Amino acid sequence: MTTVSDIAPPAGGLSRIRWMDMAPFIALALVIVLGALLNPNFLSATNIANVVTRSAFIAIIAVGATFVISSGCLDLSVGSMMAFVTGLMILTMNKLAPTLGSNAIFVGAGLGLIVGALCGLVNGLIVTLGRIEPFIVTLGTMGIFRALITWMSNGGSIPMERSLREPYRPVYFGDLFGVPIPVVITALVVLAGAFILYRTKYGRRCIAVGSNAEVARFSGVSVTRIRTLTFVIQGLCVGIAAICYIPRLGAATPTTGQLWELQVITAVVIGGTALRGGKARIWGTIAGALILEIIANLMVLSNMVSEYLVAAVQGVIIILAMLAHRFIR
Amino acid sequence: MTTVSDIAPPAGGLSRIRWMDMAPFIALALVIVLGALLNPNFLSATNIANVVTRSAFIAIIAVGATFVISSGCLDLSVGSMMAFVTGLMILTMNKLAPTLGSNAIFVGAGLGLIVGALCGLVNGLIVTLGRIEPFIVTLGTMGIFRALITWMSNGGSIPMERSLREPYRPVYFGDLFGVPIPVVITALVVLAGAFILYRTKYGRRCIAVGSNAEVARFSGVSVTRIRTLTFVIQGLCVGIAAICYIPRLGAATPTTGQLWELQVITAVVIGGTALRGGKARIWGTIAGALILEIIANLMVLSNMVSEYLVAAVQGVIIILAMLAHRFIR
Amino acid sequence: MTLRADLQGLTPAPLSAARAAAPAEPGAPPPALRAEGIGKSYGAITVLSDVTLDIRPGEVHAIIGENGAGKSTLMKLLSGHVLPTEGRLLQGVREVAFPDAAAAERAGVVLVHQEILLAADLTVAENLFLGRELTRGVSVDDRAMNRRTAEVLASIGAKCGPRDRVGSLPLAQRQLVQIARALLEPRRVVIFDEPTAVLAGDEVTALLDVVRGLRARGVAVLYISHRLDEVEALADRITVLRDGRMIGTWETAQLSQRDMAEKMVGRALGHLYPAKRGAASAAPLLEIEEISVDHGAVLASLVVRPGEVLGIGGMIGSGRTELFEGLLGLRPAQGGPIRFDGRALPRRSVSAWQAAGLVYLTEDRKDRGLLLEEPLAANLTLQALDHLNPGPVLAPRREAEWLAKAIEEYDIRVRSPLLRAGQLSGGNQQKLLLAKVMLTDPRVIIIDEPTRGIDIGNKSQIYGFIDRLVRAGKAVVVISSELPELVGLSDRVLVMRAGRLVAELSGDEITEKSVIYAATSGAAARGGAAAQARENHTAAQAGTGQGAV
Amino acid sequence: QDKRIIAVSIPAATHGWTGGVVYHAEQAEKEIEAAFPHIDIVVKTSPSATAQVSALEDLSAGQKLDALVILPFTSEELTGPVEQVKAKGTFIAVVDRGLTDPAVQDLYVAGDNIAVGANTAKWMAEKLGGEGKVVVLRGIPTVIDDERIQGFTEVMKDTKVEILDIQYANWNQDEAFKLMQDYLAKYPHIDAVWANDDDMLLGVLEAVKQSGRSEIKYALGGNGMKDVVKMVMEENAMTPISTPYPPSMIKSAIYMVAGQFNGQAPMRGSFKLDAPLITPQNAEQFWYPDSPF
Ligand SMILES: Nc1ncnc2c1ncn2[C@@H]1O[C@H](COP(=O)(O)OP(=O)(O)OP(=O)(O)O)[C@@H](O)[C@H]1O
Ligand SMILES: Nc1ncnc2c1ncn2[C@@H]1O[C@H](COP(=O)(O)OP(=O)(O)OP(=O)(O)O)[C@@H](O)[C@H]1O
Ligand SMILES: [Mg+2]
Ligand SMILES: [Mg+2]
Repeated sequence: MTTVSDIAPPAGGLSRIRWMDMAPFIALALVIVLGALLNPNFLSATNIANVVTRSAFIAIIAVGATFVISSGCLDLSVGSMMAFVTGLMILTMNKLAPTLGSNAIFVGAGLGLIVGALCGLVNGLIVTLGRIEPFIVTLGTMGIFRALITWMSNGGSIPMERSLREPYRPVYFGDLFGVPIPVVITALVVLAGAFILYRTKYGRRCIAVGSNAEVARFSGVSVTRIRTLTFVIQGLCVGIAAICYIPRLGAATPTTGQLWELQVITAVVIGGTALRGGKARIWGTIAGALILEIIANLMVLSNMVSEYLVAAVQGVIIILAMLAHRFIR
Repeated sequence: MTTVSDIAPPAGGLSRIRWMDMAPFIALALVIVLGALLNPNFLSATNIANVVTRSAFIAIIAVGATFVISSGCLDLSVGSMMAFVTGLMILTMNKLAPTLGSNAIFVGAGLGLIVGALCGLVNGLIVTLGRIEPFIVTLGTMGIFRALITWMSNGGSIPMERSLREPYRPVYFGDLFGVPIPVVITALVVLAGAFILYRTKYGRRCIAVGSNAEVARFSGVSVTRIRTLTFVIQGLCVGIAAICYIPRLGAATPTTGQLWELQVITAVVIGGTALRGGKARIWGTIAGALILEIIANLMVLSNMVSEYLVAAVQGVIIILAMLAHRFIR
Repeated sequence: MTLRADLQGLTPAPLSAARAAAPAEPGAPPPALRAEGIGKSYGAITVLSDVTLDIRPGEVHAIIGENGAGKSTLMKLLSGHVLPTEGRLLQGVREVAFPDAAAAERAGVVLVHQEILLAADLTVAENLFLGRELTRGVSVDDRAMNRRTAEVLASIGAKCGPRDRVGSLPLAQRQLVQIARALLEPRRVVIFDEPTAVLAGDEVTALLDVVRGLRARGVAVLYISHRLDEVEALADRITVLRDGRMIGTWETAQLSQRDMAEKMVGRALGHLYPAKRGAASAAPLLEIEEISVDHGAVLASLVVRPGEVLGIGGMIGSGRTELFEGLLGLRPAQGGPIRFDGRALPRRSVSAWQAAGLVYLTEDRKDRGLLLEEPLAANLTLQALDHLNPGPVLAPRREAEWLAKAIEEYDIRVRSPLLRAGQLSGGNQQKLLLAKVMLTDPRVIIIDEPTRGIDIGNKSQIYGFIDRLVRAGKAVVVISSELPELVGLSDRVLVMRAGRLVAELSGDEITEKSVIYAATSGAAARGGAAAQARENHTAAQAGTGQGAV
Repeated sequence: QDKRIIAVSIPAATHGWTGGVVYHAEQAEKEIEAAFPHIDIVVKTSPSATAQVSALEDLSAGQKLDALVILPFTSEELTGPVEQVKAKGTFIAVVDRGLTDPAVQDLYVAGDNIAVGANTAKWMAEKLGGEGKVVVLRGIPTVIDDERIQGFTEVMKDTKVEILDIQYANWNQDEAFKLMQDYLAKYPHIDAVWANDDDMLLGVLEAVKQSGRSEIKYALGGNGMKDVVKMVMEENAMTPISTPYPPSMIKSAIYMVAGQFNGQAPMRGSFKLDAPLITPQNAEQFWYPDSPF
């Protein structure tokens, strides 16, 4: 008469939540299996190292985005900010190279972090003090940063001094005990991010603010401060990503970091963080960044589709991955 | 010992709401005044007609977006969908032109509406039945539609038959009692949109769903149906915009409608609709679309800034316009 | 003025009249918090004015008044949630201003809201310690916080755990979490705004003990409730508000429950409950055969007949809400068949039920009942849109009429019909919710906690209203955790326990005792044998039922 | 099993010209693979410089590439990565934009974007009699765009032709249409318009047509898009010339590279495509009706 099966699994809230938390990793595993099936080279050490290393940029920025999003905001300016920070860093390093030699890199890196944090601060203050939708604010600053890099490069490109290339190169191409440096940096950023988010007061309050800002406010949490800080963290992450990025391409152009904001947000959401805030899955975010990078890699490795349709296939795979979430649940 | 600041504006709930509703129109007026000050040509009949006419596309699509957003969703795919619909329409019209002559335009237009509605339906069903963040779904379909138009055009452009250009031309360049046809169409779309949103059961339910989906569900409102339909309406609006768009340049290319989604969302938000849903300001949306187009126009008409910095100034003006909202309040 | 004088003539003069300017009389301990001439206006709308009130250490001070009288507003003024537009606050002899709730909490004044205000995504412990997390070094000390949370929860008899996510808890548990939050740290003034509205049975008892414990420790307690028996049992002094003004403060001993009620409403009150109609024998309108709801009711069969009030009793968490939400298609459920008026329903959904003539009024008005951001008219007509408007088009002018009619019929106290639903007082929201579902013109009305947060005068109106419906041949199902209400209103009572219907009571069998007995011990009263047998029959397949008792 | 692999890395089809590049690359792939079964051509498009670097890594990670034909997004950013591919013994052919270290490229098929701008400017200045007012529409901030503008402005500097305005229109017909409308509103007198790409020219022409303004003598583009070549062939008064910048250069490069796997000696060195004007007289040579571009 009645479907007993439906009552049977005494699936308490707990185990259900656990499964959902696993979803991004399961999706990652699926994509990897797909990759291995499509092209045997996919699992080669070099390819895996390449993919993981280059996912570092999106992953690092996405760690910051996890903060912003879990506190109930959104930052669309990260891609342009990245270009702007990169441009400023290269200009500074080029200027200092004649006097400081390769030490200019350190100054440049420090500057990158500071400028990143400041850019984030500006975003954060406009959003919180101006009480404007973050979507609009960061869309505005996205245009602003993009215009600034275009202006700085006169519409062309800002290449790094030749003399700095060799000393700076290992930051992207080097490795530490066999682990590529960007991966090491990503790991540090994620660990720091996870610690802050899950183990500190600040992280706790971030999620509370995203879950219910009113409750947070009357609990004595300064919503303004928390949210502003998430933007600063986002800016710092952009700075760190810029530090790893420069040795790879050695130049900043007006198209640097274009559309990264969408990739970053996609990584965060695939990872299980809710766009409405109140939920942060920083490890999931990393899985999300890897999934995106692997899908792009597969598009290159496989020859199934017309080059014109690559974006379509990527779109389909992402939607399927999210649908898989639902069925896993 | 009361904080007087909180009492000072004796703005009752009512009058305060009224003022806020006026904000986009006040911002529009400010932008117009700014324009008139910067360049006397700004107020010339031709310029005003140009600006208003070409804002039609964003305005029409943004009417649909007002539905989607007020019901608590988001559609990033509109720009690509526009390109895809345009491409399909032109291909169809070209194929039919030899047999049907200029009647092919009507068939093409009908097809545009149907395909637009279907594209919207796909978005809507994936969002509602798949229960995936609309952001991700429509980012995915954005890639898909964009890839399809690129593939259909082989990366080049899909021009309309010469023979159809003349009969179709008036739909963009013609006028009705001196009012450009696209403006007439926009007015009809807005009136219809405002009617549906404010005067029908469906519109009421849309806002209820955006305001609190759970309450709507408990009140017997099918959240799935309502939200799916908003996407269909969005698709229809894209179809209508495509109909006005084709005669302008007579071609679809892979760049058609690029980044329109951001403009559309910006117009909606500037207009006073809340991104989190539950609030729809369809007339404000139109003001928002006009503001965006006027700002772009002013960037060209004034000689203030380097071409590299145009995007920056636009960003700043948009943020300032939103800040003005706050102070008006 | 004359009215007030009249009423004051009936009973002892108040200790302090609204205009009392002098601080507490000499000899009394200095007040923990004192409001002088405090008031609040929203623009042109004055919702509270000129209230002067002492709250002394070691007393329970009850605030009573009709729905919309301004009780919650007063509490929010005292606790920094809302800034006053007139008057001042004193702690001891020092004037204080609480710019926000956090400042009030730092000064030892905390409010337990009438509506649940918690971060749904966080765990119970995280909510309790939000803004004052315990740390070890830079790291949060979850172990300590969970431990402390468990203690506080245990002390107030809450059944949830510190690691449960608040969003997944039933309403009553969430309310207990709110209370736990307020009690986490030592306070000087604790304000409870209708804490027991969503509680029942043991939980109420436990809470009252907690309040007494606070008093014994010298804490000043402000306590709002529409349950006058509670007020009488608990309060030392009582302040009555009416229409945003203070009527006066009395010692509890000076007032009977009837005095309280009459001071609240400003007129004499009749009987609370209408006369019963007796068991109905007409052919059933609604027949449910064995449906089971995921994680809720295991198996339930019941019939509802026209012309009767069917009460559903049980402990909180016994699955009553789940059962009916499952019936309505609001949560996954299996089984059937379900017949309405002899016909099987094609589809289990709120709109299908509504078209057939059955509506369900939720217990959770804030998250499931009303659109707090929307105007009253939009809320009122939301559910009945199809019923009221034959075509797809709305009729704005008629909406205004419907609203005016509902305001009158249900005595919704609004200072302006243009307010948003969230700006109504709690009780008036409940009345609006009732008006909303009634607008669909249903034949069977399932009301989950019909008088949650409703004042005594309005309660009697609502009971009268239910009576009229039933006498007009409709059927009303009342799910209530308030035993007197269940007993006073129902012609027949079904009792649920651990997700199962365990007893059916009718006529004289319906007493508070028999309901409690069936709800807790399981041995069914007479008439419950069938249910009992069914329970035994299904227990084996279904495993242990969910829900705590 | 010695299939020779030629990898082709080009930008994704984000606007008309790159669309043409993709088209011609895929054409070359089809034709060559059909003719020479032992040659495998792998065409990969990338939407950004970063993605192009990734694609190079991916292409060379699991297999030995015999040759790489690349149209780099930018010179600076791609030089290092291409160098790494070369280090594995791959023959490198670079198209359009040279790498910053010319030693890396075995074969260089160079377009000359500066000449595109300069030749147009020379023609225009001459026709305008060395004086007049022109407006310019530029594309997306990239090197190609920058070089064309550079070539144009440099030539105009030495004449009395005044450049009234230069603004971005993102190589997009719509934006060019709007921008031209605005130019027309802003400047009461314009003698000539230059859009640095034919896609944009189409938008410009539509706006001019709508305005009914008659003082505009010339509206020129660049790239040799087929619609514009057609106009030149038809001796259109406003657009009597265009400047070729054929996306088919990628196809030529692929063919030149493929030759060496087919018994011919590898072709090395630099081949510079100049930018001769397309005029009604020679337009026939630039007319490819089947190309999508
Ligand atoms: N923001 C606001 N704007 C206008 N009026 C308001 C606002 N907030 C509350 N009110 C009004 O203030 C009055 C008092 O509300 P309050 O919540 O204090 O009543 P209450 O005594 O707590 O009633 P209940 O017993 O129903 O909870 C109500 O009439 C309500 O409509
Ligand atoms: N401590 C708890 N933790 C988690 N879930 C609980 C807890 N207590 C009850 N529940 C859930 O709530 C369900 C029943 O709650 P429900 O609110 O429907 O009961 P009710 O009888 O309607 O009481 P109420 O008077 O509160 O409406 C149980 O089946 C169980 O799933
Ligand atoms: Mg209240
Ligand atoms: Mg219940």
